[in-house]
Amino acid sequence: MFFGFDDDQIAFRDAVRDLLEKACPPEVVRAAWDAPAGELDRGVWDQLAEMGVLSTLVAEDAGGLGLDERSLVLVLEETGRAGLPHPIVETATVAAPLAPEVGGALVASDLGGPLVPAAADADRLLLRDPDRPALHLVEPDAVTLTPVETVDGARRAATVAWRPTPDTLITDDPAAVDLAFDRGAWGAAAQLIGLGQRMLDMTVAYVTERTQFGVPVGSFQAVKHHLADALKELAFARPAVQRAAHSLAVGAPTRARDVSMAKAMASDAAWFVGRQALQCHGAIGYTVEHDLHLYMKRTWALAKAWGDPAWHRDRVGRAIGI
Amino acid sequence: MFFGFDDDQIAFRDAVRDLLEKACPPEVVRAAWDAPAGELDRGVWDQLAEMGVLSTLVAEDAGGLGLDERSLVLVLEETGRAGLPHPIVETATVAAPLAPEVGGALVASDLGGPLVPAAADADRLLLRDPDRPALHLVEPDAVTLTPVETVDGARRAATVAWRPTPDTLITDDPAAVDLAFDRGAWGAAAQLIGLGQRMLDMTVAYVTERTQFGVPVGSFQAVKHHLADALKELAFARPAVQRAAHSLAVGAPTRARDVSMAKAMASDAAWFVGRQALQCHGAIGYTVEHDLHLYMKRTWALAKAWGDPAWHRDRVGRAIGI
Amino acid sequence: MDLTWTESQQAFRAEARAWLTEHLAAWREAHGGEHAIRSGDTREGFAQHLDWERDLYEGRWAAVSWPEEYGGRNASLWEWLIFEEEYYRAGAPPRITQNGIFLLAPTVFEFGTPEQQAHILPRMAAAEDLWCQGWSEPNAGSDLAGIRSRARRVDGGWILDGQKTWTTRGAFCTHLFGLFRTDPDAERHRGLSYLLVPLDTPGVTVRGFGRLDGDEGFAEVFFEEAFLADDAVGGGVLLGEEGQGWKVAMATTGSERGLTLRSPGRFLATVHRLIELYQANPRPDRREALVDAWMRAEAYDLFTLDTVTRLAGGAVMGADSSINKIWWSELDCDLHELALDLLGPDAEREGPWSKGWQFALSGPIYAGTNEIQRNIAAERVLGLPRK
Amino acid sequence: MDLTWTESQQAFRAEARAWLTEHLAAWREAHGGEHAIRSGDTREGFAQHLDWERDLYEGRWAAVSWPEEYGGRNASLWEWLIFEEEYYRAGAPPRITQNGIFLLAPTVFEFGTPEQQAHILPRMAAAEDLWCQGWSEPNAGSDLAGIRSRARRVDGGWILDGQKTWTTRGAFCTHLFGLFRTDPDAERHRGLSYLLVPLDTPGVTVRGFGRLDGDEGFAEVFFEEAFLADDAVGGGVLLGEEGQGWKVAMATTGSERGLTLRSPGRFLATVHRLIELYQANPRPDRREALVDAWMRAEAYDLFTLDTVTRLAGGAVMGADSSINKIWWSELDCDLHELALDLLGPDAEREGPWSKGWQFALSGPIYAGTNEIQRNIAAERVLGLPRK
Repeated sequence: MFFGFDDDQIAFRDAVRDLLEKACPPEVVRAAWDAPAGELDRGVWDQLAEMGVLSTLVAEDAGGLGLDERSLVLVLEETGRAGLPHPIVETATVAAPLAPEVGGALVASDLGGPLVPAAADADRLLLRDPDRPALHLVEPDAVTLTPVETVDGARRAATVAWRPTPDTLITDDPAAVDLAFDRGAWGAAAQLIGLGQRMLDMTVAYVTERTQFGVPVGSFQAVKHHLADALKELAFARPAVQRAAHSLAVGAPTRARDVSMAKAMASDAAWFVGRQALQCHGAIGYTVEHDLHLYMKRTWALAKAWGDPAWHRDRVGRAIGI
Repeated sequence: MFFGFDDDQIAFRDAVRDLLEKACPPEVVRAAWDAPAGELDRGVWDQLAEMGVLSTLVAEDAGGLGLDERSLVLVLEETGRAGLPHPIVETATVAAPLAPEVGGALVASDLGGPLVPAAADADRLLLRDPDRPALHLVEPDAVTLTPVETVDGARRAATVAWRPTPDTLITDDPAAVDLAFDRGAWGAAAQLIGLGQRMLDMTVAYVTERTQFGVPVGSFQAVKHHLADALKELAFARPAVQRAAHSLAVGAPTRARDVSMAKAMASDAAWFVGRQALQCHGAIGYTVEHDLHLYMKRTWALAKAWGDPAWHRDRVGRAIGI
Repeated sequence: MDLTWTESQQAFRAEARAWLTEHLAAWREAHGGEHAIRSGDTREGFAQHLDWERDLYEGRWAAVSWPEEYGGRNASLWEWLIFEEEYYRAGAPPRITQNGIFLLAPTVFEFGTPEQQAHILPRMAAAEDLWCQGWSEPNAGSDLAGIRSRARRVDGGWILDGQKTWTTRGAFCTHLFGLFRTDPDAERHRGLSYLLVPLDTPGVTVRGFGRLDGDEGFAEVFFEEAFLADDAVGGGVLLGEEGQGWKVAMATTGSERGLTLRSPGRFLATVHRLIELYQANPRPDRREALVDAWMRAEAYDLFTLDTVTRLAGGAVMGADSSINKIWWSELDCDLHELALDLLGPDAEREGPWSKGWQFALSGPIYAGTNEIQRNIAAERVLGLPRK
Repeated sequence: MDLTWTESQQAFRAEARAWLTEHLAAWREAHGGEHAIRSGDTREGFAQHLDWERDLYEGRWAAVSWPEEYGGRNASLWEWLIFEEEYYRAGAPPRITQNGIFLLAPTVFEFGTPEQQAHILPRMAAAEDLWCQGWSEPNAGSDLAGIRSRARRVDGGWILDGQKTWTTRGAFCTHLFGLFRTDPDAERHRGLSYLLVPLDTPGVTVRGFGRLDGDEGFAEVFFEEAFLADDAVGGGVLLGEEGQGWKVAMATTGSERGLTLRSPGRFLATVHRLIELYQANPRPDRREALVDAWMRAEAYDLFTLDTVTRLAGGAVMGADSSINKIWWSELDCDLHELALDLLGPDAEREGPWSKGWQFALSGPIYAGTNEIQRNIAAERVLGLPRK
């Protein structure tokens, strides 16, 4: 029994954190709101590819790092913390282990829901067969996109119209489709933990600095208790996400249950942290000029994508016999 | 449109409040926990009978006050506030308008649930026919009682075994049975508001007086916010109970919905106030030597009797089309 | 207790309903249909909504509770409630004139001179003058007494310096009412004055910026040696006495016409839309939450009837308004959060519910955060010790 | 990360499970069956539970993590977790020796002399000496530093005066460990000493009183010129140094053997009973709440695995224990509240769930109220300003 991480895993996380702090500050997230379709800047993405992050789950002989979800979970949390606008969950968590041939390509997918993030920016699209449990890897010129306005402009979402053909098929094994979905839901959960952490950190910094009534806002007991609760929700959701990484890595029979628990708890925790963060920021946080909204709106989007908390709770319920 | 009370109604409430403050202090509630079956002290009960409270809803020509639920709601709230151990809801709210002949007798009933309060102390029992929607008024010697240990010893609950006979029947009109139940549920709701108010008042007094860390406990923002929320829940449940009084009095088509809303909100509000009251009292409130438990346990019992909040919410849901 | 409406109240309701139905349809048609109408918190939408406000004024519905001479109907509080209920039931849009009518007007009624009332109120009702509130500053949010913007008395007027922010719809309005420090030696809530400022005054700059939902609903207002002439507003730019601005501003915050008496119609309308959303796609796991939402909106309505009964009987609104504000603002958030639950994966799409959710989130923050409201409830209603 | 148990851990689990199954059955039978066993917080039940505790000791299960010389098995934290899980899974009763083993023993391990350890620990494990905690006083609840009970140094011992209260199972225990003011001039948390007091010391009076559920689980302890001889407890009655009582008492409150590392097994067992209750009478309107309850109990287990991993790696438990305590205590309340929901009208009956509910309500109050825990989390984990 060892519920922790080894030195390599920590070093990997630290390296990605350093990279993202430099290459994915709030300005990069903000720029993703405004860039025209197909013109998402790939600066940070290319660096992540170079570091091997995108092929963490790809076998070494296929050019990947040959690691499993336990090595990726902290890294995904960091991408959430940075608000990374690129579809790393779709690419590195879902597509890479399924179709290593995608290499460092940017992959969009409708596996998490009908609103496909970064669809117009993708090199490939991993799409769910409309008629049966199967997945296809499709070229951008084979689909028609309709942009959709969503709460998080940096998600750059669109709906995708296309027709499956035999040569785009990459799997029609229902178990593989389920596994791909679970990997995605878990990846979103890991990002949600990071998003929650980012919002909590921002809020702690803000209430420590901001004074009203002659004292720091953070010295008021009500503010303290809001943030203690935010800390608590996040601290108890995080191990659920890490356990799901283990279940995915070892192919545990409880995988679906554990992923659903992770996604439900991470969604609710990050959503709750967002509420507390906004309330503790007050009017200052209630503007698009402040950075808080970048992370809060991503939270809102990811909480509902890849199965919303109610969907995942239902799946947990079936697994525990109720 | 006038959502308030007239001078007579206020004066009636004040008179009952005065009476209960003198005749039903905590010691009387406490004594009801310990008195042997059949020996519930009737001091305060007889005074309420004398004042006419028990026959508020009985027509004047039948010896009652000839008033309606709008005149009774504030009075019932006072009986909750006092923690009155006698079955006034069963007697004055349910039995009296249905069977004025009971006069000032103490009536127990199973209409609110299988655990019949004060069953061994009753002069008559108003019982639900086990086979059809009908009510019977039964003499104590025609029933067999089995005492049941419940959270609130002052409820003096028992289960009742008996056989209906034609001469005990007082109504087999399903509408009358429904109305009797609604009157009881509403009466319990009114008492719950009073219980909540009592616990809130006790807690405000305690935290104002008790000091820790050199200041009154009530000066801490966390305590303030607990009690502000308690105040709010109670303040918004109370009008729901008063509206239900109106709906009963005028025979509104929304009667069932309004009673259910009242019972659900009053149950939840009083339960919530109890939680805050206990937490703000701390260990001092966590003993049977302190009076708080008398009112808190009555709250727990009444919240579940006469339909628990989930039952009433379900009935509201059907009424609003979901 | 009598929960029925009189015949004349019923007639008033019928008149309001008929007028709203007809004129809303006409307004929408004139602007290219319901889907072409933008939010009133955008430049384009504000112009569209001005037409609606002016039509309301023509129909004498802009401020029903005001005296007829100022454009109202001298309506009772009961009629005001009825009108509001019909207004939201009809799906009519949020009022861009709201901050003038609900926040400034009660103060003008109480503290304005007859000349100020005669000049300001009809122009406000007619949506000729569009008022925004200038209270908050970068360092004076919850702690309003931290105001630093200054007004210096000079011959024939005032020189204004400083900055206001989070001014709702400030970029589209014509006038600002605000608190300025007129006694530089006084601290906290002393030495403030309540001034009325045309936004085209030289030295005043307005910069709009995006609210949470991205609409340009906020503005910063900069004052740089701006000369505010005493007669820049008819009847004079000083409301109440010099140095009494705090008292003037606070006197009506809890008043019967104040923002705290927020129309239950708004939440009842929202909950009915929510029931329709549920009926279209029932979700048993959210049924009880929806019943709860309905009950809380209904309870808010009943609480308001109780309040209006007391006000109609001569009572004044007190610290009770604190729990009222907590209730409606948290209800509004929860109603919209439930809608997002019901929408599931579609919750991510921008649309009326998502916009409404983002708007609702401001409720627990503005007009005194809910933390401050809970302090007020505990200290002033329950009597708990301040410190 | 490796979430599997080693073979020796699995063997340990199997041994514990077999022993518990057999001995629990025997104990219950010896006392007239499960329904004849009273709560350990009643006089009658306490005697029944003493038999159980002594049987646990015979089997060397009383304090598995202690060294063998004191009656333990030198078990790792992992094995302790396994044992606790099995203990609750078997439905074994709450430990009446708990306050000694979880609260006093860690302090004896850290601050006791070898003589004190040799005397106190084996007798504690064997349930020969039964320890209760004497911290709270009528005016020192949350604010423990307000302690007024005094101990005056005299030749060969101490004279004790004052009163302790809310002493769990005080009426049935043999010894008390407590904080006493030994320097009358010092204030707050200075000048306190940690003393060990046999309750049969002349001048000490114990009065039991009813907890919320009516059981005599609390006591007041009065000290009236009571002479506590230095050797009244083997190895001496002073634990740690004179005047250092606060430091001694606080040093282990967050320690790995401290109460804050509350066994997840207890909540997992409760949630499984809850699932059985639901399955017997499914209530779709409570299904999601039950899933949530299961997830929260499971998350508590995972959080504990994470903590134990860190402790096993040499870390010490810090202010994190604050959110841990909030989590389990609120979870425990919610689990029982949900059970009462599922029971509906039967919730009013006294029974295991109703008793459990009343017990759970103490969780957010004792061992530092949850309000104080939230302050600690905010100030010491997040670093928010104290004042």
